[in-house]
Amino acid sequence: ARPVCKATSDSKCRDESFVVIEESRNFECQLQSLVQETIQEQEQQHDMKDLQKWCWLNEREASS
Amino acid sequence: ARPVCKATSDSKCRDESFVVIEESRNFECQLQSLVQETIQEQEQQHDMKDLQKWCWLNEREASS
Amino acid sequence: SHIPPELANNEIVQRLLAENQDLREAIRQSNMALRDRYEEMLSFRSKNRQEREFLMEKFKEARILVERLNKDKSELQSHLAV
Amino acid sequence: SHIPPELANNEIVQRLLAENQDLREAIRQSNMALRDRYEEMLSFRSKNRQEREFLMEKFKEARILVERLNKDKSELQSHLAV
Repeated sequence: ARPVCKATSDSKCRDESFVVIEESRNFECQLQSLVQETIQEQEQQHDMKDLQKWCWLNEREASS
Repeated sequence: ARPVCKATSDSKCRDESFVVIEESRNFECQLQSLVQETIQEQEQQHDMKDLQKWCWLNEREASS
Repeated sequence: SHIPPELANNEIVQRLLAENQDLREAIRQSNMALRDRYEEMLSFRSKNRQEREFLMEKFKEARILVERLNKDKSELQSHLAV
Repeated sequence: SHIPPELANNEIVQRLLAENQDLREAIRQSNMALRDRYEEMLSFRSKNRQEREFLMEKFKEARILVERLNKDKSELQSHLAV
């Protein structure tokens, strides 16, 4: 892991804070877009429920 | 949002730090278990792929 | 424990306090992100379950229909063979 | 910019620095959690896609089979009707 910044050198700590804060934002955005993409793909599937696609399953009437 | 702790009262800031750090751990654990549960449920589905379950689809041989 | 004025006005102390503030704020952002993803995943998981149940139901129907059609066919075939 | 010794030994400054350290560490933990969930979701999403493609494939097969069985049946029925 990165060297823990020592109490005496203030600026190095400040840079380190800047770095972790930046990283935090990037990771947050990355996860957000991935989760939302996954949800959108699921929603596109929702047209699966529309009955028209499953009419062949009810062809029982037609064939009997 | 919670009042931003003022520079002069140090201990209130320290408590606030403690609170956000605690929350951070809770939210991390919460999301971790949910994502891992979702993945497990998906893996249980994997037995769907085993051919035995789909033999009725290949009954063509049997019936022709 | 209050920060005594001579310290409070010290530039370095001010900067440390400001940095603390930024770090706390960053954690709050991250906490909100974690909580929002949790909510999204909760609803995603329940929809995922519904979708699977729906599909398994449809497959069961398809299987029953195929088995019935196969039976009808063999009955017809046996009539023709007589 | 170094922290001058008289400040560095000051108890309040020490506490601020320690608090800074804790906050930074907390953000690092949270960053790792966010990154780990990202990796997990990446593999989850790709498996989810495969599962869907597999199921849609099976449904197509089922549909084709049902249509063929229906056709066979009506042909047999027409022979019997003659």
